[in-house]
Amino acid sequence: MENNPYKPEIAVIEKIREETTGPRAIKTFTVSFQDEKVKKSFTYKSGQTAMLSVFGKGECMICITSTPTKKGFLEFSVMLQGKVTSALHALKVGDTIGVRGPYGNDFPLDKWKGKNLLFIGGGIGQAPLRSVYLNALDNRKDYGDITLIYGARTLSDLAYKEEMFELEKRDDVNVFLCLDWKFGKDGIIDEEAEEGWVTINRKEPAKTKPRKGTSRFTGFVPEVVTAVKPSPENAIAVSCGPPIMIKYAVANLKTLGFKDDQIYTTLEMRMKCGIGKCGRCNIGSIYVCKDGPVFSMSQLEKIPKEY
Amino acid sequence: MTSSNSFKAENFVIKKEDVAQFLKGLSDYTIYAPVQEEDTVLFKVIQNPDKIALHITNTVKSPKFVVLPQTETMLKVTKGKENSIKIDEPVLDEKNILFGIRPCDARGIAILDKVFSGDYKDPYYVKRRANTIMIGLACTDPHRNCFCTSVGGAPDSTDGLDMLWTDIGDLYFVTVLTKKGMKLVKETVIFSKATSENTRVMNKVHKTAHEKITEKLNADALPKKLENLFEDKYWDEVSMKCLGCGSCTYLCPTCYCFDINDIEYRDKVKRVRTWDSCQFSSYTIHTSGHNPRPNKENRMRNRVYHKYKYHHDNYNELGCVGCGRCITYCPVDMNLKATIKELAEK
Amino acid sequence: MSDIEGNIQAKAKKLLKDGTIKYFIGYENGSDPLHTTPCFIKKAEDVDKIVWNPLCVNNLAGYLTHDKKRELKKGEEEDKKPIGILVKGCDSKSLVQLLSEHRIEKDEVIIFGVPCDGVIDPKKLEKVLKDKNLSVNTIDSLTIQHDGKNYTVKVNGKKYSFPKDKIEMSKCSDCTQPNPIISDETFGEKVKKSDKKDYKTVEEIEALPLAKRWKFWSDQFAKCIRCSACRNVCPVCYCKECVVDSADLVITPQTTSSEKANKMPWLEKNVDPAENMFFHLTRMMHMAGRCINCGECERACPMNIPLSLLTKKLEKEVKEMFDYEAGIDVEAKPLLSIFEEDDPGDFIK
Amino acid sequence: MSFEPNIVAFLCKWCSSAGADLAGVSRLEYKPNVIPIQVKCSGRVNPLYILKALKEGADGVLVSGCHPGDCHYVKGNMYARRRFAILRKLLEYIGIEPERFQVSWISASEGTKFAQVIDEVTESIRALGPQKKLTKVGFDE
Repeated sequence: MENNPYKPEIAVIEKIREETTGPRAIKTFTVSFQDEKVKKSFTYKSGQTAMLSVFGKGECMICITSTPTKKGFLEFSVMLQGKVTSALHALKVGDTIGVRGPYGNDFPLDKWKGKNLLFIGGGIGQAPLRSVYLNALDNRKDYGDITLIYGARTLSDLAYKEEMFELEKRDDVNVFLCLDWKFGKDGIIDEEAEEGWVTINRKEPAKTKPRKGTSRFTGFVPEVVTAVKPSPENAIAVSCGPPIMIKYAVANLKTLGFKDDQIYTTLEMRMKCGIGKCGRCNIGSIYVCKDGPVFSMSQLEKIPKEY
Repeated sequence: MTSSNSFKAENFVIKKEDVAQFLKGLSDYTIYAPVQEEDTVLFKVIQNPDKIALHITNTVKSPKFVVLPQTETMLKVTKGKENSIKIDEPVLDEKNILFGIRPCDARGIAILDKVFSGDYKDPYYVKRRANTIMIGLACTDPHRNCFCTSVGGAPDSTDGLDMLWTDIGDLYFVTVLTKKGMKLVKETVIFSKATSENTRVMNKVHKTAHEKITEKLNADALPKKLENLFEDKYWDEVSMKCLGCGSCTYLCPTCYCFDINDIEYRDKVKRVRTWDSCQFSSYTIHTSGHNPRPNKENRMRNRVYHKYKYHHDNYNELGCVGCGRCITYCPVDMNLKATIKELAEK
Repeated sequence: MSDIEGNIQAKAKKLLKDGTIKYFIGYENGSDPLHTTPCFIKKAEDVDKIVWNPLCVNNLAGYLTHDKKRELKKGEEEDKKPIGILVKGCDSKSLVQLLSEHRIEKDEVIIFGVPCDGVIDPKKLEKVLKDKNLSVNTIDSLTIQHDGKNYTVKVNGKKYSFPKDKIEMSKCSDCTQPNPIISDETFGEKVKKSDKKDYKTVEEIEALPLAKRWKFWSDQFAKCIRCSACRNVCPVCYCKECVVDSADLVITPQTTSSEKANKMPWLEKNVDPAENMFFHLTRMMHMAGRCINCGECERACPMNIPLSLLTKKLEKEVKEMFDYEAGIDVEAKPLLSIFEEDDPGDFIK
Repeated sequence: MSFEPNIVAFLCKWCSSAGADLAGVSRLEYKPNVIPIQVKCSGRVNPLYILKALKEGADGVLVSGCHPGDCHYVKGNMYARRRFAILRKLLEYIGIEPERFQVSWISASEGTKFAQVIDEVTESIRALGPQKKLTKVGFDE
């Protein structure tokens, strides 16, 4: 059968990086296609997704977290969640999986040229953002200020740690990391533990003064947004993470003057086909698998609140 | 894929007693036709043409399963040594004829044609569809729950068909609509050119059928109306008696939602596509446990919206052909016609 | 309008008016004159819709558990008032079963009981009318009355008489429980139906040789499209998560990934003989000692699979082996959570 | 090639498994067609397990537990007995050979009985031939 969109290509796992551990552990898989032809022809854009197969267990839709500016491999960050993700986590380097895609729309990086970019991520929500900011950083001269705000529950829940710490050292990107809680020895919440992570002014986050360029906080992501005070002037904000985080982060952005069409996020839905046929990922007349996952807030305003 | 525009329709007649001979001459094809077994009429593979039941208004299950089977193997996966994986696709070269399909069901398949083509072509459907010839039988005795004329169809609609046959007494009037259909006529000698008298009778039969469908619903108003009814209390009220079973969607000629699962048996793996229903809660539930459509009112609303708004938004036609199956076979007598009426009046 | 119908309406009106019940579940006229359909009356002024006649086939008891499965909307508060419900004799058995399993409690429901002299099978009615050249399409009005051994059916003003067994639901012919077992108010006079259950249809199958039995059932189940109508219409199939859906259904955010990953896919979605058989056998095992043979599954099946041949078999065996009958006693313990020392065990080596 | 049946045996931990062990240490010979699965109690065996085993291609299923009155959990086997009685009737009714699903009480001291039951079950299922009725379809080649 020619051009069968349901037929996955075989890819080999080249590297597995354990980002976080625990019941909702995250692993980043670096995979590359077995077939050299596919390796060359597989192109994607930042924000797009791919359907991963563990044969015998099923498929699941995972966003591509690597940047299309780096060729020859794909990276997927997978959080332990259900049947297929558990099977993925059980795989070793050298094992094979099926990959089909890429699916969906992308972040309009071309349109954003010349603008200041603000990325607000929480937990596994950083995965789709990573493809975008790595892409933008590889084309650094095309964009204005690039600011990353990334939060996780604790230090050990912070994904892409080493990479984030490297980015903190760079001058051309502002990195603000935050943790919900700091844990001291014996796993007890300890505000004094882990040096350098400044506890945010919970009552009036705006009064917290971040250092220019980089800062580490203890506090919630939306509070950090208020503390950092990004300017809405010529800016685009992208927010991915748990729904509750997005809700308040977006509210705080709006207080700062951001408009709906300046704020982007991604949606997720249960998916099976990935190509807008099987029906289940619809929100109104759009299918998240092929018309999403990237939406601006002004687009979300127009569709039913059924996600 | 549907009737090609370049073909000019041609009219023939065939004697009723010659139909069996016509079908026997089509031995290259697998012929599906309505068959009555006890009280249930279904499309089945025909070995003996005498068994065909063309007198009934319509089958319980729509014949969409010929082009979109309820269960089909998409891929067979063989795991070899050292992580090698071999993926086999099925060969789909069986040639099918759907004989005696009603115009509403043929329109249903014409609607599916658009869904499964488009940006991404579904090769399984497209292949099966290309290998299927549809011989329609004009409807002469519409059921009480039929409302095809309200949703853009007609008892003699030719959408999706290769031939349309009409019962005109001792003869069937045969309108050949496509080259694919013409091939069948050319291959046999039992067809003769229709006379003007034949045509006159055929037109009269069609007219009578039209007249039998007296009720006209304002379904065309729905795509616009529904824009503002998403949060309406109506959905809570109307869905109260819904059981959340899938009989309406499984019998429907235009429902096409499906599920893909891997099935293991010892060391073998098959990736299988099966029908799925938006009326099941497992249809949308996320792995996290969150369900965007947790209740039956959400799911019923989605079914109606999909047919009368979402499908219209995407394909500029209603996603319903008015066959009335969902009313006739609903265990609790949910009445879609009444729903359309009530919504149109809101 | 019969007295019974009027009295039901009046009582429902009173309870709705004084706010005793949140809604009343009864019957109203259906999509055509051959059908009635369940209705949910929330306002006192709507009680005129309620009808009671031999076309009221549905078993409404199952609806009592629907509210408990609903996820509340944002800001919505649960209405804890009882539900008013109309039950026939057989339906009351389902209700008793639900009460005995504590799926609902007695104070959550106000029961309107109606003694029932049999209900009509719309499929059969359509057939006999067709034989009289009356197509459903041309019927504008239809009323049915019990008339001793017959039903008098008045169609478009003209009267016809049909013997009971020709148009009645098959479950009614050997009904031993025409009067509601439990009710807060009973409408109408008590009626007497059968003294003994009739298992002739089951015995006919039992008498077939093994290979023929298999042929019969595999042919029947080959028709199944797994729409779940039989399960969902069943008044005692109330689980929020059904074991046959467990291939990928997860119920709470607390379910761990390993629980989800290791969930046994008991049943695949494939429609094939093995899976269909598995579905129906599983359903039957879960029905043992709980099914009261209301015949709803058979009625709901669009493919006309004779499911009551299974449920009746179950009822027969449960009665013969354990002298147990479901839906009789609110205090009864479930069949499979009790045992007797002398339970049959000859099959055990 | 002669037909060798695949039989799944659910053995209770306290009696029947121990019985199997005794058969083993006593060097008793019995048919190798049984795949034993240890369960805590025969009362733990859901009828679904039996149906699933048949669906996954078992030619027969044996469930074995303690004798009545000997159950480690006092009455687990008594509940099981009721369930299995119904399941057997149902299987028979739809046309499955009753020998496909067998039950036996085997105590920890009955090594000989264990070997004997396994042989009997194996032979009775061998006589029936392969079980295809409830097995997953579409995988034969």
